[in-house]
Amino acid sequence: MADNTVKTPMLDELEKGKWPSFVKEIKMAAKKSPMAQDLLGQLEQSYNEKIGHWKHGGIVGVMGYGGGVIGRYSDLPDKFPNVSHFHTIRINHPSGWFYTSKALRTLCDIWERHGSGLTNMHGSTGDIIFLGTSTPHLEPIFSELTKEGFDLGGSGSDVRTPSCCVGPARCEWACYDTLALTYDLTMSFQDELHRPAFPYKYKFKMSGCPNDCVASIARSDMSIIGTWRDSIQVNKDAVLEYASKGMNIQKDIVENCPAKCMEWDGKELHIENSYCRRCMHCINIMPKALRPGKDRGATVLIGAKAPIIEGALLSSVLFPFIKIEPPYKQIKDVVAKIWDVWSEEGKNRERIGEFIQRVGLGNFLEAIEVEPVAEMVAHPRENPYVFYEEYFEEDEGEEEEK
Amino acid sequence: MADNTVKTPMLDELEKGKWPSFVKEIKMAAKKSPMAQDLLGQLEQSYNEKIGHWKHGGIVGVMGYGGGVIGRYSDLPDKFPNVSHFHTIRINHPSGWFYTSKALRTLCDIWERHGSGLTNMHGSTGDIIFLGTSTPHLEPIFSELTKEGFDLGGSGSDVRTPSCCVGPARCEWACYDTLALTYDLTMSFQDELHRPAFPYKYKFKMSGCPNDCVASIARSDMSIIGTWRDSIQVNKDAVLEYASKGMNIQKDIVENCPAKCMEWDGKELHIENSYCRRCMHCINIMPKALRPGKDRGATVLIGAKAPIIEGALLSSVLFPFIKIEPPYKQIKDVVAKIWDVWSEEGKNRERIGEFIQRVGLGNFLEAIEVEPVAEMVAHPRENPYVFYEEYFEEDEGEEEEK
Amino acid sequence: MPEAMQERLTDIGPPKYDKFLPPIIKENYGKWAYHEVLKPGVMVHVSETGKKLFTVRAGSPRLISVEKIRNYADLADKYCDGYLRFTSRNNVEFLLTKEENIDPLIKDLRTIGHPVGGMQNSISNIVHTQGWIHCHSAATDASGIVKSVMDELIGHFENMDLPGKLRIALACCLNMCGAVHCSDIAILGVHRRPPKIDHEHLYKTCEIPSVSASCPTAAIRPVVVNGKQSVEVIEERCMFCANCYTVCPSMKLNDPLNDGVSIWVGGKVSNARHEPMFSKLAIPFLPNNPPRWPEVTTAVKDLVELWAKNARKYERMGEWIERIGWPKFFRMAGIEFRKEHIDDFKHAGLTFKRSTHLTF
Amino acid sequence: MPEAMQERLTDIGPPKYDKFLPPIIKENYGKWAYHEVLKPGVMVHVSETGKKLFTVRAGSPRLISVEKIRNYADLADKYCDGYLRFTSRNNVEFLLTKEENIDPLIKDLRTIGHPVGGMQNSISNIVHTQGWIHCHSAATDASGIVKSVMDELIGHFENMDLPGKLRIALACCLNMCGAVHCSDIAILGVHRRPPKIDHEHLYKTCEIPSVSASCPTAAIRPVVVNGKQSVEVIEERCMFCANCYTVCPSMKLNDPLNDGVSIWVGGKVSNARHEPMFSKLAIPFLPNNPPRWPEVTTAVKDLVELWAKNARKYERMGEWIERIGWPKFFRMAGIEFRKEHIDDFKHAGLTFKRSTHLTF
Ligand code: SRM
Ligand code: SRM
Ligand code: SRM
Ligand code: SRM
Ligand code: SF4
Ligand code: SF4
Ligand code: SF4
Ligand code: SF4
Ligand code: SF4
Ligand code: SF4
Ligand code: SF4
Ligand code: SF4
Repeated sequence: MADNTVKTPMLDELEKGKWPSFVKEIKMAAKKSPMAQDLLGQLEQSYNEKIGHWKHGGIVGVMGYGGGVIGRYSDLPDKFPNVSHFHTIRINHPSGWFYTSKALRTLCDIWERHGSGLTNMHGSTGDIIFLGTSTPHLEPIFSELTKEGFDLGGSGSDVRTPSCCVGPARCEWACYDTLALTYDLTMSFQDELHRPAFPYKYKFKMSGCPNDCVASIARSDMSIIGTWRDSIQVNKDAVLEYASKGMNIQKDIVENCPAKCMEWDGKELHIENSYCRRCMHCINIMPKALRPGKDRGATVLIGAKAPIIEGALLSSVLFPFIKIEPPYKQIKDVVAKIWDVWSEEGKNRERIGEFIQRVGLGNFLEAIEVEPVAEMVAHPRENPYVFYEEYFEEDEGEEEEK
Repeated sequence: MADNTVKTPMLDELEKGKWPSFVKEIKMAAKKSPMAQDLLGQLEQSYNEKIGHWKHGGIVGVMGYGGGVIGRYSDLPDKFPNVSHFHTIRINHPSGWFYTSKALRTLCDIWERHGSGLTNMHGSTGDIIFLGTSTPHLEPIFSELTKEGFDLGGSGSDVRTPSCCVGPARCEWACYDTLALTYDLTMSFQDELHRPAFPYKYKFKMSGCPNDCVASIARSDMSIIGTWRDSIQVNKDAVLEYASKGMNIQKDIVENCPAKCMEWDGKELHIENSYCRRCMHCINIMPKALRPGKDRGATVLIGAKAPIIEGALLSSVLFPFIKIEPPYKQIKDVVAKIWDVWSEEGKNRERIGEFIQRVGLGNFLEAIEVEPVAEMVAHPRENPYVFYEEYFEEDEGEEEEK
Repeated sequence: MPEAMQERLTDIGPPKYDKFLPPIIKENYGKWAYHEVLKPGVMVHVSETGKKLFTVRAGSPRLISVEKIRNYADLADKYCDGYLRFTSRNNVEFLLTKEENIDPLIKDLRTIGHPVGGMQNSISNIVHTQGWIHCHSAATDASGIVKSVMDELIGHFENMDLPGKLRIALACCLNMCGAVHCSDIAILGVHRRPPKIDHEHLYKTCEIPSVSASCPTAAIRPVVVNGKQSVEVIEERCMFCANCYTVCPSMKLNDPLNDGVSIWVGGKVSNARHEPMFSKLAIPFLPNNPPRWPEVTTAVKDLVELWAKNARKYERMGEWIERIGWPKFFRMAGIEFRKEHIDDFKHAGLTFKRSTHLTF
Repeated sequence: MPEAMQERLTDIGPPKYDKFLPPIIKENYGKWAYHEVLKPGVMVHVSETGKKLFTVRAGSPRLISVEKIRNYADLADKYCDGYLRFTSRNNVEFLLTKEENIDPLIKDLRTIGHPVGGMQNSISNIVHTQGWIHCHSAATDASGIVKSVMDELIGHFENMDLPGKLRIALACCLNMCGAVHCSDIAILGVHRRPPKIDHEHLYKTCEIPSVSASCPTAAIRPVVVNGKQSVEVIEERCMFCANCYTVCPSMKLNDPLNDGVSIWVGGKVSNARHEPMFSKLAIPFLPNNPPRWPEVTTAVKDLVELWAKNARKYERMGEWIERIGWPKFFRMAGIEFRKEHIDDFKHAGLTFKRSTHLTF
């Protein structure tokens, strides 16, 4: 069935238009790969029938690893035998998604030998995705990859491939070294990454400043977002330069400050830093004039996830500010405690964010031995249903509290 | 026990200080009333022991009424026999809490004859509270009150005494006649007010404008808050006058506008009324210059309550804007439907706000036959758990929807 | 009795309000053009017709004797042709048409111990409830605390020296009859021990299923004690709301040793500028210390002064805290943040800090 | 095999990033002073040392062939000493030290069909997922919609003519792998019919207790069908989340007739100005209409243009809507507000409008 002349009138439509076409990519791959060819055929059928043609994933993988491969089988194997197996491989990308042309070509060569020649650069979690191969190729791919210095990413109930923004490599606002931390955590947690043993997945994402260019607060169980504790660095002349070039400092900057902590008298920009929320807006708009302070570190947040099952969550503050320096002890210590508690008491398929909601943040903090601080909440409780834990005993008199 | 020389050293402390003293009031009453005298004694004991001495209320009342009296018994009847019964009577106040000296004296005379001589002017719901009498006096009080044109207020699972802000009687901002509506609803629902037949209490509160001077949005099952649909009325000269007298229109008014819909160029105040949220701030600050528009009516909101049991609720929008004119058909129609549905399907002790939360606002609206509008929500849903009710059937083809 | 029933008036409702409106109000009803606050506790409403109505507002303890009401009536006769009203915060307002009567009235009010004020940017009366005066549920007294706090704050009642209005309310138990949940400062009576169950009487006085159902945290289960139907409370699930006690007298929570007061801040009701807000927990527990509750009065006073000093013009307590953030509020107020402050009820997750908007 | 295992490398982790950093980055790592966007898709980062790094960003369909990757590699060799990177939104970035290489690179990129842009106040690439290309769960395709929408919006990718950034994301089912829940505009594949249960196979492939437990609304109960253990779904409790299908292949929700797409707006991730926000439901359902999903592309385009026209400078979609209010947004967008828009999940009550802040 899978011949090179299969008609794909629907998909051909998607070769038109100015945005680069994934159909062209598949067709490009299909020149060499029968898998890509059959993918095209099956996809055309999906477009006609308005339904996917993949079966519920099966468990496949490489020896000794519990994740990194997503098994996939066509439900039309007779019609499209070359995609009867069409597994994807998740390959841990280098932090910051930097490559040399050489490294890319190496990856391409391996994948051309063993798979469809189609990739995602990259998957939503951050991995290099090799899109479509069959079970017998898994081990060879793996050994060729490792020989070239690459390893698999996560899948299943494990640590997922940590990822980070470009950070100090190319950004003036990075408040800590996102790439170094990402690499360090990835290496430290190789076992947890490759051998699922948690109640569910656990994702790390590192952003160098509150702009959060890897969307860590929306999609990682632990979000580490750079910030500073001291005052915004101001270059007064540069402020005046922006003003003289036509920027309306009052309207563009001052009136957009969520903390309402700035004043502009036409000459000087005054920032009441003790009220500044580190939102980045003023810095974003005047990069030449303003910079984050010098006492830099990060806010560590916990618990983001997509909606399934208890509703989507954003990460929330765990440590308002910590210094981020190797060997990253504070982070690793708390991670160890969190995993202990969650592995012990978490339900199957319960993300850490849901777990915290179920047991209560206060109880969770006690379990991981972190002191509650006001920064952890948007506001204190509104309901009066307080589980008071201190009280007086009749015979003790009023002096001692429990 | 109840003799006039009982010592109340604790309470005596509270006769000191500049704020008017309730202890003085009780002592004033105690000159004539042994009940007030014993109340003093029992209260002193409470102050010493840090605990109240009232028993859980019993059911007492007047014939044919299910509410209006709160039964109360001392748990120290031997020590304080005159408060062994100490029931309160809730008397429906005149809308707006207006009185003549004559009316007040009439009430005082009745109460002196039959009770402690102590009152609350007024209770939190709005009633005149006669504080402390015994069961045999209930019928006489009732018949004397009704003879003078007064009737009981609500208690138990009934309509509670509706109350309202001073409104058009003395306020320039009243967008509808709060007193008239309050009186009309009170009269229309006499049966529901006096004979508890609901799952739980149902409170109405009427405020003439969004300043909400009866806190209706926080404490009534149905909150009717005046507003306007057209543009704020501006007296340009008066604006200039405020400015010339030193008001900083930019800072005080414009920058406090939550809709950010005002502009001030030093001469004229421009309001983009289609964005105005009717918050009242600018009007509040410049009462001589700005007034609510002319097309006036009210927003009707539903469901406020105190925390017990599912957590406190604020009322939320049911009708964004309706005209409020006798015979108030739209309000009464919807109230009738609401009571039907709630009486049928509400659980015991479930306020309407909790009921709506349980069955879902969308379903509730269907049941009371009100169309959903965007004004009812602060924002649309964030979770994707949509109960789609329309879909295609296999055999129908795609033309017909369910 | 049938005869009695027949002549008995019922369902007549309250007197119609217009019977009690002074002529100036009847004539200018709905025609008021603007108002001005002339001095603390005194304002004038000017009608489109040019007519002026003066209002003098006096503080009241709310719990008043018929004597006092007669005093009010006398003053109304003397200065206001017999017309007066009460406010939604239980103050008394005298309605004058003669400006020259204002000062004599104020003088007479002072003589009988009633301060004039509570208008505009001031602290008005404390909305409150019954406490040990009349309620079986009370975890604290109402009138005593109110008196003590107002004695401290009366300067802010008699002056208009604050950034905006500040509304204080008190409720003596979680039923929150004062609807304190949307107050700038709320004083709330709290229990801290689970119900003490009277197994001897429970089966006679209470319906077991409705008792179990009453508990928001499902802490109550049926059990048999000494052969009698009763209930037990899973203590670590109980958060002392006393809803079980409301439906069942045999589950008393009142406890002299552990009852007390919590302080909540930042609520508001009006739609002015910011939408209405609930109050949030500031101080989880202060002891009942009659007759003057010094810990409570100090705490409230400190909060008022902190806000007064730091808020911008027009900023209500909650608006101010929203601008500076809760962590900063806790630091400035010197209040320790504790586990109790963290919500753990149904919507707790939504109160977690889901951003990096932090101050240091 | 033991031998094979022995030489087998495992747990080596990814290559260390610094192996792939160009010299200019190694030298100026952490020393960048500021950046400037020179023109659409081109920016320069200036180091404290004075060194300049130019970045050219090109749009990518993400699903790319090894051919295309080799094209990129060739261009990197030609203009960037072989260095390039990908972005968190799957664009490709070429890292240049020679300013004169910028325009030739852009020209070559255009030749192979890759537009340059996506920076600053523009629309960048659409974060998306697998769809019918690879996933069993997909309620719609991903790549096809993304291509169709970007064809419409490419003008806003290639120009910086918008009030602020606009981030679009697509996920093909409620699992939301694209983490679309915080996007300015989110396109989300949805089912509208309950699972069709394969009673023949369920007992072999699925654990009944975990299937029952998987349902957020407790719509699933165990039942015996034709003598086989299976489950049934209480249809009116099902909101089509497909979580049961994730744990059990015998509960398929995919349905050509009723699957389609919903549109969500107003989310954001950054902390700039406003705290991060979830996206909210704008359009409950649009049909799957391959190959170009005209209803979806039109809807997205209209939303973009509405925002572009009406938002103030720097206002992200959600900030704009928050200022004008949702009712006004619905009116302006001409979208009918329906029951589906009203939240009815766990925290629904908190989404009700609890104030009178309304526009008319
Ligand atoms: C490949 C990828 C989408 C993509 O095209 O980029 C993907 C694909 C799948 N995801 Fe995902 N997820 C991918 C990133 C995400 C993200 C985004 C992220 O990691 O930043 C999320 C949202 C964030 C989060 O974790 O909450 C995400 C939330 C889910 C969920 C939601 C349940 C949950 O709360 O975890 C599921 C369902 C599940 O786990 O059972 C899921 C499940 C799946 C499965 C395994 C389908 C399933 O039900 O078993 C998909 C396999 C598709 C396939 O056949 O290839 N995927 N998934 C992404 C991984 C690529 C990579 O490794 O780089
Ligand atoms: C007298 C009054 C307090 C006061 O000093 O002003 C009062 C007193 C009581 N309230 Fe209340 N409530 C009073 C206004 C309120 C308000 C405020 C309002 O109506 O504006 C609220 C909050 C708003 C609301 O309705 O949610 C209020 C919420 C409650 C609750 C909370 C449960 C609920 O959600 O309804 C209870 C408990 C109950 O109903 O079981 C309650 C129960 C009670 C009981 C009957 C005690 C009980 O558990 O049976 C109290 C009798 C005290 C006594 O011995 O006199 N009372 N109660 C107020 C009525 C006076 C009047 O008629 O004018
Ligand atoms: C008399 C009274 C209505 C009544 O029918 O009894 C009343 C009367 C007026 N209110 Fe009020 N309000 C009254 C309770 C309230 C309440 C309810 C409450 O406190 O429980 C509120 C909501 C409080 C809250 O938000 O928590 C209330 C929020 C306002 C506001 C909004 C203030 C703000 O910035 O949030 C204004 C406007 C202003 O003052 O600028 C206002 C303005 C007014 C004006 C100026 C209206 C007018 O033009 O006549 C009246 C005199 C104000 C003053 O006292 O400064 N009134 N006002 C109530 C007096 C209570 C008292 O004795 O102190
Ligand atoms: C390259 C990249 C990081 C990476 O490691 O890959 C990146 C790079 C930069 N971001 Fe970003 N952001 C990148 C994804 C993001 C994301 C994540 C996302 O879109 O999924 C966000 C959060 C988006 C959100 O809020 O939904 C993000 C929110 C920002 C913001 C905040 C914008 C705002 O007003 O909300 C800024 C500041 C600005 O642009 O003024 C910013 C600023 C920047 C700067 C100017 C930082 C710098 O000084 O170098 C970089 C160029 C910006 C530009 O494209 O206009 N970056 N940036 C990502 C490019 C993605 C792409 O291909 O388009
Ligand atoms: S998150 Fe901050 S540090 Fe990282 S790339 Fe974005 S702007 Fe730069
Ligand atoms: S970073 Fe944000 S909060 Fe801080 S001063 Fe700048 S604009 Fe204001
Ligand atoms: S609610 Fe409005 S109309 Fe009523 S008294 Fe207050 S300010 Fe006047
Ligand atoms: S009423 Fe409020 S929202 Fe409307 S213009 Fe005045 S300040 Fe702005
Ligand atoms: S708040 Fe509680 S204790 Fe106080 S009156 Fe109301 S029910 Fe009674
Ligand atoms: S006090 Fe409240 S939480 Fe405790 S048992 Fe009673 S009802 Fe339950
Ligand atoms: S969003 Fe759903 S359908 Fe799309 S890749 Fe993820 S799990 Fe598969
Ligand atoms: S689709 Fe979701 S709601 Fe429906 S039965 Fe499955 S798990 Fe339950």
